[in-house]
Amino acid sequence: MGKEMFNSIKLKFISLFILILFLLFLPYIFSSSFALTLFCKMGVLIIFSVAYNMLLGQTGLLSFGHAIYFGLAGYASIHILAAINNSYLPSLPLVLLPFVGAIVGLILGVSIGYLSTKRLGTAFAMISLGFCELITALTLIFVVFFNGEDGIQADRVTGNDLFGLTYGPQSEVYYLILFWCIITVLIMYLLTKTPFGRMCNAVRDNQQRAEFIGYNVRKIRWIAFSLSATFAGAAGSLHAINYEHIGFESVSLVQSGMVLFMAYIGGIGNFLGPILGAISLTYLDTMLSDVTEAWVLYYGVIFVLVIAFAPQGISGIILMHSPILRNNPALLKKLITPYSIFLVSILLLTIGFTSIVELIHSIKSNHETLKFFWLSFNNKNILIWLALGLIMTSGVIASRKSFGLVKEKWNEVMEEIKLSLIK
Amino acid sequence: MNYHLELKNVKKSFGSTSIIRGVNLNIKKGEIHSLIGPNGAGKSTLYNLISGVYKPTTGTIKFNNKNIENLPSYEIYRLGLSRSFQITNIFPKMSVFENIRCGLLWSMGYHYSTYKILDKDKNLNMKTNEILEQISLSKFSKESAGLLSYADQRALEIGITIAGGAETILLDEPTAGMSKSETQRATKLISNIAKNRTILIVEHDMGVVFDLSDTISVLVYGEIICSDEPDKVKINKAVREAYLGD
Amino acid sequence: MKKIIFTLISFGCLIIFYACEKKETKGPIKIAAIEPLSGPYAAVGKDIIEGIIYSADVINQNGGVNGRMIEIIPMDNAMKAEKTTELLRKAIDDGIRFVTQGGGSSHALNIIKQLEKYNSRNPGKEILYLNNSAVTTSFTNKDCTFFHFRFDSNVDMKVAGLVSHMSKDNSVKKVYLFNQNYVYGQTFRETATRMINNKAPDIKIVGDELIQPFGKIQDFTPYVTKIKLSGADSVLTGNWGPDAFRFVNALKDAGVKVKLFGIYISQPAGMAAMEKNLLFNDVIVVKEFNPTNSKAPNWYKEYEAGHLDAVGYTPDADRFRFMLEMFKNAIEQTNSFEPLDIAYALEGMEGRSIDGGKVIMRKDDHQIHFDMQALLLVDKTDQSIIYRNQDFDMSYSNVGNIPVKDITLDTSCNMKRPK
Amino acid sequence: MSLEVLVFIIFNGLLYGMFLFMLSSGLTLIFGMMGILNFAHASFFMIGAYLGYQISENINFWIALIFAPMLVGIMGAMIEKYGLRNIHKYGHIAELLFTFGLFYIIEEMVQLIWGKTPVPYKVPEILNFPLIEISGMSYPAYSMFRLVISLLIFLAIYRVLAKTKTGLIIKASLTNPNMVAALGHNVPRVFSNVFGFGCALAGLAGVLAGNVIGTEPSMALLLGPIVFVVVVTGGLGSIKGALVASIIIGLIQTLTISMEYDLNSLINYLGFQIDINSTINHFTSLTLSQLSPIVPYILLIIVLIARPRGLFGKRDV
Repeated sequence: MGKEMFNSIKLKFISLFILILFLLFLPYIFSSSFALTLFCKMGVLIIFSVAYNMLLGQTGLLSFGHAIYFGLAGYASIHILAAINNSYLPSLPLVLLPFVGAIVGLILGVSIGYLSTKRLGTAFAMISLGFCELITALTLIFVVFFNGEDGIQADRVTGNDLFGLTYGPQSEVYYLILFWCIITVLIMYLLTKTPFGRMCNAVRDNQQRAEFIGYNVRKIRWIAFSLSATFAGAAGSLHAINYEHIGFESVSLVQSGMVLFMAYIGGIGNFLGPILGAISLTYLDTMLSDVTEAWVLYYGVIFVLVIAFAPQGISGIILMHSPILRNNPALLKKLITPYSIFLVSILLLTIGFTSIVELIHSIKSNHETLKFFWLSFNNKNILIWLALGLIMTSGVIASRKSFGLVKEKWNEVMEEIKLSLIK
Repeated sequence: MNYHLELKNVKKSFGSTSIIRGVNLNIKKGEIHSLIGPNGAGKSTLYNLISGVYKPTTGTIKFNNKNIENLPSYEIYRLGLSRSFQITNIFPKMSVFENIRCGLLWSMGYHYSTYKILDKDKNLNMKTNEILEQISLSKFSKESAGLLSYADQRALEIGITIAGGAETILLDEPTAGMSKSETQRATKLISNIAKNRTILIVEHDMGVVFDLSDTISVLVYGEIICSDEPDKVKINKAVREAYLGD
Repeated sequence: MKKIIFTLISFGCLIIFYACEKKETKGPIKIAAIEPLSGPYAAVGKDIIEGIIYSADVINQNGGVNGRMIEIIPMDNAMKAEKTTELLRKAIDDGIRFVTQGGGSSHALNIIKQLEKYNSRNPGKEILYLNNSAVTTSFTNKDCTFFHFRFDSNVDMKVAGLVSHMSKDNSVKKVYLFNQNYVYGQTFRETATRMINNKAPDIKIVGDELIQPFGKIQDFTPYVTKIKLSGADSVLTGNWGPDAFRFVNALKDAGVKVKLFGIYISQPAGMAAMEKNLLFNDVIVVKEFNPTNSKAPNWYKEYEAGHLDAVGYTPDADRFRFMLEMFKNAIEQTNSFEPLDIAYALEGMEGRSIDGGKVIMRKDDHQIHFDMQALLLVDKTDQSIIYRNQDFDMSYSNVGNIPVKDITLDTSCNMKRPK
Repeated sequence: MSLEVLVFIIFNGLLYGMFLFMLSSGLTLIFGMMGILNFAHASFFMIGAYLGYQISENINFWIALIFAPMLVGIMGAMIEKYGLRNIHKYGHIAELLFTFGLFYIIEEMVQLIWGKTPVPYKVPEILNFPLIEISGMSYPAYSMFRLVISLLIFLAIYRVLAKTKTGLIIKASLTNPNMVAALGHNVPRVFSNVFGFGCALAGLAGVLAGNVIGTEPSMALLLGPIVFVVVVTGGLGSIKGALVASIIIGLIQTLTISMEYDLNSLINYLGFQIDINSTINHFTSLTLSQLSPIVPYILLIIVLIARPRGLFGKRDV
């Protein structure tokens, strides 16, 4: 037992080490500034979504207003940067700026949390929605602080920073964000191991019981809310540094919805879930909008499908397989065939659906032909519509059937594992 | 004489319906005290009043000579009064081990700490295992609590209730819905934990009640009609009337 | 276990990234057009992009620029400032040297500031920004940079044009200012207040309203009531989008007669929501040209017919045409494709206008200047306004020519020129 | 404040309030009974407006008034049956995210079919004339028509809830949702019907309002949050609450719009002077009228903190 545990810890450390090493060399593999911007964005959103999940996944509070702490901390940071630019303030090492953001987040979290954690469940969610709309409206009204729709610009190159970094090149910002990302995620991970972290879970699971083991559940919620806002604030600060700009959309409901999606799609039941969610959604968001104009539609469809068929999120699906791996990895082979059939039918469905959407789009934009992947279609040709319709219908049927197949095989495998466990 | 737990003329009404109509109840230190009565007599409401879920409309509740009727539940718990529930009330998504450990946290002085790592505290983990041993759930310690069988969940709930070392325990129908053998196991567990503790228990299974109790109180329509030793309760006229209708 | 899986997935993502990296290509002159193509502002972005692409096509059909074609690369920023930054960086990565943008001032400012840093850090690899519609005045004043050229008149110039026209209109005595409560609307309001006080002291400002912007207000009746009660005979407004068309409709529904002076009231994208309600009140807008000018030169008529054929509407803005024409001329003059040379050539360059005058790119601040037209919406006369194949049976009638001197304003621009 | 202004405030406030009521009455039922925070509610409103446009373009407005809401209702019921019902077991957050995703899909679908710009949806000619005139301001017959329809909707729902079996089940599920299921009612079907009916109400609001506020793809996005304010303030499932809350919000907002008071005037009244060029003037010179957009959200927060069951709700949100 002891040795096994030691091995698993060692394995964890080794993989973590490899991961960090890999992340450190990432800018050398992908040196284009766009790729780096994307990595930076992912880093920021990883912090944000893990912080958000402290609330949603760990404590069971659904917030629609988490962008407030993210965005307002961003505003505070950019104001400080701008003040340094204009020499109103003495130069501050940029690496410390997220502290400022965190403090802003903490102050806001403590004060707004005081009011909103009086309630829980839907009422809590609605209060956060109210605050979010309120602050968004105020960003446009209080021009002197928020500068309305234009937002605020600043220059992150403030002069001499620690270690001779200037933060002019994007790669230096990448390391700054990486540093903060590792630190904050680690802290948040360790937080789940503390009495407070455990009690968060307890409050999520059963707040009455939590109260009868001596805890003031509101206080737990309040602390969780404040801490979550603190980390969101740090993320907001990094966001401001990354873009050297902050605008009202970063406090809006859209941003709050985005982080909710990230956490949920990644899987709120697992600490790693939000990280996966942030990475995959950021990637999807950036790439899809490059490929097609109808990307919002695909985005929406993907969400709805994930929620309908994989509500435990990406990490949930992966973790579902851990009992198999632990007990009898050979059983995984049984799943390969149904999985590949399912994937092929999903692919079929995707091709059918996307090409039809793109065809409709091409009609709307007064173009006659449509380049789709490497083919080009004429949207006046009825045969093409028919063919695509057929592809899509067959995709729908095939995926329904193969989903059933997957389920069936899955249950078989699980039965076997249960049997082996009893033995 | 000073009682351990003392209810004086406690009344509770919801809107115009009064559920508890003036209860006087005295519980001595170290006894097992059963509270019985027909359905709708107000037993659960009385529990909720004692444990701070509801505030009484009038009357006082004293615990170790301290008025507790206006304290929130968690304060009452911290004074050393812990309870279980009629409907299983555990942390279903957490492991059995975590369930018990959470119950221990406050009494071990952890409170709202955000910097102490729990896994490192050997003493805490040892104590948790002890309690698991006591409620004989050690073998499930890594399982998710929601996946346990009903009887095991009830045992777990008692485990959580006693984990914090409370000297007074309120148990709400600990054997409800259990098979014979399960009931036996639960009874054993209860008498096991009753050492050095004061226990107030609500129960429908008369076998269990008369087996365990030192004192029995009968609650009918929001009033205690009798509070005495088991043998005397058996022959009490008012009780017979209330239960058998004669 | 979790960590290994995590690492695997990140690797998978990275492989996809790598596959998506693009190589620089030679061939056409690429201009990145960063506009909103999805979300609530998609209509605005689409109009701009289609207009620019058509103008580029016309140039390409006539042989291109020094033998090279112009390729417009649309990029969708979904009206998110951070996305604009990302796309700009992407465009730079792809080796694109020219950027055009116009929808949304915050995005324009982002581009200006980003390029200011990039261009100073990367001499020889400069990027030129052709601003097609972002109108915040500061871009050609305190925020001006050498690599930014604005082909639209700024807010101050537009307001100056409107005030100049109002001062000649004897029926305007009491004016009500009605604007959106964000930077653009507030600038509009401040400039209007100042200019009315200075240039048209006879006109009294009887009301001043800032409303919540971007279509959040569904019911404009309370505002119309306020205007009615104030006794105003005209309204000066910078509103656009739903904030403009709901206002026009509410005025019509309430039967309140005022003269409406504005910039974007008659944007074709919102016309379908108003149609003939636009004619209930006199609606006067200022533009760089008259889109329904029946006396336009033949080359423009051809251009217009081609536009209608290609995208299904008559051009509402002439600036995309003269922007690319001037860009083409600058390349031909210098015989260079380097943004630096082109920028120098663009300074002071003249372009052709369809109403007879000229458009001039002022050297001091890179702000375009032209004679402005005050246009009144009327029933169809000759050419009508067509948008997305829908004929509105309405035309603009020129009610006043605002000479360029009336809208020429001082600039605080102190430009640093490279070399 | 003159009497004239007061009359206008009441009139405009009522008109706007009834518009809000029409928009949110459907969600009151859905949210109240099923607990679904339907973010796509305003999207159904938008579909209603577009269908109203399409049908009145091809046939006429009156047919649209009847059939467009029905179509929207059927659509809603289908979505409930094939989508939401399967997700119900994963909890409210999943349901809510589903409707969030739905919101995106509907917005894009609408853009695909009808384009990104507003469609020319017109008020029917027969009602397009000024009906009432109060000191220079006229109110067109169409807005009176909308007022009457929304009142009728209120009365109809009120009666349905009070008199019919469905109403009884709905009301019962408001206070005790699990019990109704235990009593053996086909709760899923009732849910589908309620959801469909709620969507149909949103669709009807869309048909009636689309030609006034303009029918365009972003209308749903802009109306989303305000609907929640009405539903929560009024109380879960209380149609009366929704009506009262709508009118209150309408009145307060109209009232604040007509108030040109700012902090500066108060400070001046107290005998102080604020420098108009100072930073603080940016805050003190804000008029109440400019702050009117935040009024509903302040109301929302106050209600939820002070009285989470809303004005007429029977249980907490």
